[in-house]
Amino acid sequence: MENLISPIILYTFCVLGSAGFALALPRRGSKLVPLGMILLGSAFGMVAVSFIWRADRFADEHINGGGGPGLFFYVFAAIALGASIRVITHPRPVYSALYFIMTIIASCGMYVLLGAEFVAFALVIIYAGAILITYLFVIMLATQAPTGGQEGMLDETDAVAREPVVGSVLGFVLMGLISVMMLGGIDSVRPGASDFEPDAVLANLPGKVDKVLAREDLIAENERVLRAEDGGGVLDASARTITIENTELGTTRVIGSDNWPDELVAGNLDRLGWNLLHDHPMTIEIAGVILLMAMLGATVLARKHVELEEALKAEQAKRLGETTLKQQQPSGGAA
Amino acid sequence: MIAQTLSGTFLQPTLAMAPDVPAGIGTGPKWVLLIPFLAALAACLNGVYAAMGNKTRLPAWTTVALLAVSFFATLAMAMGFDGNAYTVKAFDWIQVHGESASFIANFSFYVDTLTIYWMLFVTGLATLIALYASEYMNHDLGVSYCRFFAAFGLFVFSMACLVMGDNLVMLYLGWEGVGLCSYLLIGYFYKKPEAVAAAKKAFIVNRVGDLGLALGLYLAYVHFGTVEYSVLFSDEKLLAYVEAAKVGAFDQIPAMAQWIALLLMVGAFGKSAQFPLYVWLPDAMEGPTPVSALIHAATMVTAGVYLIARFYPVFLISEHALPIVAWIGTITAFLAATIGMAQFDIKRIMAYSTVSQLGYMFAGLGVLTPTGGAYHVLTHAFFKALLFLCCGAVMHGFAGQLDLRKLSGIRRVPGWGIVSLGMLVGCLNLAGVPFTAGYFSKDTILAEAFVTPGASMIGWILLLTAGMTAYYTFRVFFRVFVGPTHYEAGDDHHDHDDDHAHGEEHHHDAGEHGDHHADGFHPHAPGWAINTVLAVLTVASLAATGLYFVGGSKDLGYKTKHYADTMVSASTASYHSPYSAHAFHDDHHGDDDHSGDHADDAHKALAGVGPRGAIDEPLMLFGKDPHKVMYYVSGIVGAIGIALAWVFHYAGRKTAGECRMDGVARLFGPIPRWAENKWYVDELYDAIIRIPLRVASHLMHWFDKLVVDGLVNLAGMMPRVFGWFVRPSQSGVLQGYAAGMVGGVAILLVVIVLAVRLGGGS
Amino acid sequence: MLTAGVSEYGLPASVLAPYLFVSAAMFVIGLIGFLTRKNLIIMFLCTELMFQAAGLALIAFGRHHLGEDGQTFVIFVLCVAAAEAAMALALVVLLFRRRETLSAEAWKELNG
Amino acid sequence: MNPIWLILMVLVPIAGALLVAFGNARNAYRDALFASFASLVPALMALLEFDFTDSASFQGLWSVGWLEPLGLSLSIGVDSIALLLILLSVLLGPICVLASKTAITENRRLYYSWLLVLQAAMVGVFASRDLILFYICFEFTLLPMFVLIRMFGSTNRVAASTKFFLYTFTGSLVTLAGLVYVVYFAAQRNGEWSLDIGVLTTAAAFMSPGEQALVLGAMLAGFAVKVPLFPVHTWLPLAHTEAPTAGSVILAGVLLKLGTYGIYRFAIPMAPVGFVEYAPTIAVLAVIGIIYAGLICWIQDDIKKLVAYSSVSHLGFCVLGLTAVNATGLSGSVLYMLSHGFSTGGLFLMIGFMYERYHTRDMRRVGGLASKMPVWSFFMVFFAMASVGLPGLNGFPSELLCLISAFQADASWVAAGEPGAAGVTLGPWYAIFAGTGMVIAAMYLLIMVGRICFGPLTEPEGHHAHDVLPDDLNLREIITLVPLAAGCLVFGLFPGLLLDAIQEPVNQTVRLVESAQELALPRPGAGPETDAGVLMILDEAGAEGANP
Repeated sequence: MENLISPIILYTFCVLGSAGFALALPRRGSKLVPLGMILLGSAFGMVAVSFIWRADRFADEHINGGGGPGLFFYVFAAIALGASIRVITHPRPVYSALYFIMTIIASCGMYVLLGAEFVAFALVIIYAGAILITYLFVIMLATQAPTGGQEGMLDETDAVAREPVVGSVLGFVLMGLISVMMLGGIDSVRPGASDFEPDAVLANLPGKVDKVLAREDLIAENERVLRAEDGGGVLDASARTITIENTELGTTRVIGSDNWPDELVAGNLDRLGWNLLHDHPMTIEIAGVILLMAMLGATVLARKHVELEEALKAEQAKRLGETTLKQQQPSGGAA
Repeated sequence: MIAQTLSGTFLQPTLAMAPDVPAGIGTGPKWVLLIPFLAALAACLNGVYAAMGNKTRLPAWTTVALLAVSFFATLAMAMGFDGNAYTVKAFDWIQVHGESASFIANFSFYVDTLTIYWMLFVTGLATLIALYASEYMNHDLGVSYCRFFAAFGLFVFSMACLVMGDNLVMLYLGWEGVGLCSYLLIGYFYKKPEAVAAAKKAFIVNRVGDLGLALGLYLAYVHFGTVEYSVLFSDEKLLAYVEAAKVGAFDQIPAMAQWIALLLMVGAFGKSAQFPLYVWLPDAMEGPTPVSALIHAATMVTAGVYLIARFYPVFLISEHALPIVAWIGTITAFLAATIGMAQFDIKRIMAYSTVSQLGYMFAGLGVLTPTGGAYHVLTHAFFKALLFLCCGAVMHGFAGQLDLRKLSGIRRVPGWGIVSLGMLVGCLNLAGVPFTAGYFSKDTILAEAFVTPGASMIGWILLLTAGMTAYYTFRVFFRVFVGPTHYEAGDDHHDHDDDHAHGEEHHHDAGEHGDHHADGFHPHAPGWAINTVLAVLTVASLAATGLYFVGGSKDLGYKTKHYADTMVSASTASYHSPYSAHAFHDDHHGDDDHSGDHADDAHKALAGVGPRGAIDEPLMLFGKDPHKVMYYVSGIVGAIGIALAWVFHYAGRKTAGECRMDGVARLFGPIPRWAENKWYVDELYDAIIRIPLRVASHLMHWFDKLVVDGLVNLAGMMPRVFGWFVRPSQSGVLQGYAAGMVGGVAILLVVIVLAVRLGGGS
Repeated sequence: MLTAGVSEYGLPASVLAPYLFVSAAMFVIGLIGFLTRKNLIIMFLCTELMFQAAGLALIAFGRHHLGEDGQTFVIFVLCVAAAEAAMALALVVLLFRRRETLSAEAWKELNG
Repeated sequence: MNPIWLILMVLVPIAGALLVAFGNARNAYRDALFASFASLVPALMALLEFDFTDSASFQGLWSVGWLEPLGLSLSIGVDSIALLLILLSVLLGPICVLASKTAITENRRLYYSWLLVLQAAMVGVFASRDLILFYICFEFTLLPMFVLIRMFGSTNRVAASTKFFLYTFTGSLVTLAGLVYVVYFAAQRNGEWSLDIGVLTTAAAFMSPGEQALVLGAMLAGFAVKVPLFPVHTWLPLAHTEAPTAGSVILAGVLLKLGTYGIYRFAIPMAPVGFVEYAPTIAVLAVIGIIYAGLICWIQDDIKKLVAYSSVSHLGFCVLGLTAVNATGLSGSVLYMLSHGFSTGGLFLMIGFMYERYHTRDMRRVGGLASKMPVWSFFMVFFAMASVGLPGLNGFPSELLCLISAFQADASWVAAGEPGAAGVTLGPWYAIFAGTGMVIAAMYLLIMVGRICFGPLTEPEGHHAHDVLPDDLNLREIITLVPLAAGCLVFGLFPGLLLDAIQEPVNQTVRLVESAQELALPRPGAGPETDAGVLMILDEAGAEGANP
């Protein structure tokens, strides 16, 4: 761990961070929010600097390569963390939701950096596009109309954080522990195997191979790529050979690595799709059930006729009475 | 499976079951099973009648008919008996076949002479008394009538199982069965609290005895490995013990074997109403009189005698059992006689005389004459049944009146001749007037008591008791059946409350009514059924005398004197007192020199502990053969008793309620009242057993509620108390819970980090 | 250095660590928000934030191991998040209609 | 025999329960009656197909794998003892439904469906050859019973049901710990996980005496509460008093037997040495229970509480027989398990019928019923006599055997090392003190009968005739009672029907205990061949239980 980040910096980060959040969280009439932001920024900046500084040294010591994660990472990380800080420190829920969209988009950037394009875009569509919009709707639905005379004044619920110091300290204690746990063992982790062959999954996708070969004219009408269930070497990704069968004659031929088309690569989507449907079919089933249940649950909850509580009824009746009175007064005056 | 077992029970031929029957004891004809099962059939049929709502006398006729067949079957069994005991198996009952030990108790019957002897009078009397009851219970036609005869049949069945059972468990079955029937029949008038209480008392006191019997059973099984008579009585171990006992070598007999008899004895005391378990029998007179006659006089109460007679070898091997039996019998006989002298309820007097006579039988068994005991059982069964039935007839005719102060001179009331005659014969027998059956059977016991070394004290007490018996017996006769005619009706036919015999105000009542008959009450004389039965029994009681002179036999290798002697001697109860044989036959004087050198003095304290093979002193009473002497002595004592009764209760008596005895009784101060109140034994039991137990029960109940359950509730409170402490943490604020969770995770992570650090360091 | 596309090796430790750190930080920010904000909607947003953090860690580790399992799990997490959002928001609307407030403290008496 | 019958005996009541639960409330009684009678059919088939010549081995074995690496499977099978207990449970089904027709007027669907579920669970307990299945069913019996008491009990039902549930459940958890230790031990010994009861039994005998004592203690914690043994019996009177009639019948008839069955099936074979060592202690508790509960019965005014305490007293005999660990005792004890339900169940039915008419169980307020309800009184006396242990009725043979066994199991007449040496646990004193229980039983039951049946008629003030039921029992009620009464009589006169059937398994258990004793305490001169023989016997005992 010491190779990546000094524990002292880590602990300092925790202290600064907790102090920053304690100050930055909303409370009535607080003037210290900017100071909290500054503290938080310095804390995260300190860690970032430490990472950048240590990254090259770390690379020298380890045969498995090294170096830092690159500039884009820092950009996206800064946006994501900054936005998420604002999610929780902004007193107005609508802004929180918007900042959350920002966090999502920045995270998606990191996903792309990590080669998970599909998930990244799915996240943008589902999260930023669908879920967060729902949130916004609900926020609008469920925000009490500010009562007269107090417009612009935030509701107590949003304006005041609940025990910010305890929460921040507790959070950063956990942060410290998680970091120690995660980074403590980082020296001993070994990245994925060197014999990793990303195109190996193509052997399971003969249809795609057929299509690509056909587009490149490497395959005739009556030919097809040999299926795995037919036995024999079908597609050898490491030797870059493809076995093709003539369906009419029953003969086979092999396309060598010279003729391997450039377009024939297994993308993220291919690999993810194979993994999802082949290795984790149960996951999909469960996810389906969960979503179905959620839909049913939401429907049931939404159908429920809400009985207002007595006190609230009285209050609403009073308010309603006032309004009608106001409306009636002019007409009464007219009469 | 059921089909298999059933076929194994009923359908398989007898021979196939041979492995269950030990060698040496054959199996008998299956029709012997009719004897008990016909009675059971009678019970079942009566149950069916009750369910059908029969309101005729059909139950009575059914019962009488079936019991008569049963009696004739018994007769046939007696006729066909060739001298060898046999068993008859009905079906497998309780069998456990362990790897090392088996427990076998079949529903099978054992027939030897003792069985036959007992069954003859049980079935015979049962038939007669059922006939009697058919008239006696007339007022209750309907379900109750059926109920009575169902219980009656069940009783005979149980009694047959008791007497004929081939094993101790069968005996126990019969033992409890007769107890149950006794319970049901005593409580026949179930609306009367006294009857219910008496029934309950009878069953519970009997159960105390049954516990002894049960434990004896277990011990017998554990020690001898069997409970079947056919195996037990031919067990080599037992035979060896008997031989050892005969020479007084009790130290060679394991204590456990000696305990069997002591435990069985407790059972016998309970069932035969011996001191200190006799208290239930007088109360049992709450039941209908036929029941009192059959169950509580003639048959069931002799079960204890049967038990001891049947297990005589087992009793012989116990150093203390027979002496205790003798003494308890003597004490009971005397005590019951004193109480009997002071009672006014004639049925109760008969009850106490039963207890007293049972005491005689036990004393007889104890002084080594099972023959005497058994013979007295037989004679007593006849004359006591007769006496009870006469009392019952009186009670039936006089609307439940039983107080001898309110009845007088019944003899002269039209239609009461047979009753009076029967009563006279019964009283003569009970009083032991010379040349009656009771006289001979009682003499046998008395004589044995005198000849048995160390038991002469018993003899004297019994002799005194004989005089007292004569007195109180004829007290009843002279007050009720002769003298000036006077009677008052009882208050209710059903409700013959014995309290009326006691209270002072009733004395007053009697005086008020004077000499005239109350309210134009007309007693109704007994009908043909009652009279027939009484006549038959009267004849039988007289005829029983004859049994003293017939039936002797020499088949057994020695001479038996009379029928009862033969029957007993040929059975497991076979034991001939060396003293008695000696005196009677007068031909072995040489043995007098036989010094009892292997008998230490302590053993001579009483016959039972004496060396039974040795004769230590001349068996003479006043220099004569004790049996012959006793003829005179007991005759004289009886005569004195009768004479006293004559003087105090007959001579010069003008009214029913007053006699000379009243004046005499006053001389004794409170003693007669104490005797009338049974020496307060019931109250004593209440004070030393029932009340402490009840207090203990209440204490335990509270202990259970407060301590045992209290501890449980305390344990149940613990979570609540704990909850009270931690409840504040459940504030309902969502973030509070989340904070708790985070804190928990943090602590967990700290632990893991530390563990990794420490683990990595090592 | 950009690490787009698939290389022969998995993500080295020195690259993995910053991602994990960002993931942890994002998680903790969500956590702090959950603990300190009273508005139910914000609290649910914070849980979404924590989901995101977990997703990031999963994908980073997946890249580290050169497998697709991480991404699969993220899709699963996405489903759960969507389900949770649907249910939670429905509940929030219901609760709001009853008490006219979004404060979590308004439901204290549900402490059982 | 075909395992389908066992499975059907579980499934038919469950199907019935579903039918009742989702059917029309008005038909609930009819449907439940139909289902309970329908489950008699597989019971009868099982009885007919069971091979009683080989009663010690488990028949109708059927197993379906489930998480096999952990040794988990669902396996069933019965020996004759389990089969007979199952038959008892199934037989009580229609009786309970019949008895509830007029007693339960509200929430019928709930009542009858839980009643049927309870029946299925009881069958499951006895039929399981797999520890997990056993334990699940064992605990699952609590739930229906809890509902029956909680929803359909009398005034104090909430406290009673809570206590019943928590008390027995807490005990059972400790039992689970003991059972799990046995599983762990067996896994260590055999090198693979197994939850098969036969396999566990074989392995458990090799535990050291110390371990066995601990396992025994853990098992007893649950089973003794179930029995219930003094001093953990206080839930029973409460539960019995508050439960509806059918609940009391099942509780007395089967649920209490789960405790003794557990001791017989698990505690004795799995901790034989420990059991023999601690048998005297357990027996002392049993004897105390016999006398103590009997005396408490004596002063009860609540007739149902009286019978409930009498159950505590009676089950003491059953445990006494078990602690003697010889053929006589175990036979007697198993016989007691089978026969006790008939007499005590009958008594509870009688009380229920009376309660329906008078709405009181207080003997100070109601009594002398013989003049108004002769048929009822007849049955009352009959069942009371059966309960007293009158020879010729069902209570007697078992009580006799239990007491004899206690007498028999004394060191003074079974020298160590001889056959039968396993059971040198008790002695005459146990039998003598337990025997006083017979006297006490006569005392309290006759007093009860005397008060409730005999004497002048007493009825509660303001009592008026029931609008549906006649004064005396109606035909339905008599039909309900007849099977129980017949059982009392038949098993009193022909206990051989049961004794023959259970002889082999009992002997095998005795053999197992003896072998384990030899294994733990090798006699001088016993060479390796003895040990080999012992192992053979143990393996044989286990193998017969093991699944093919």
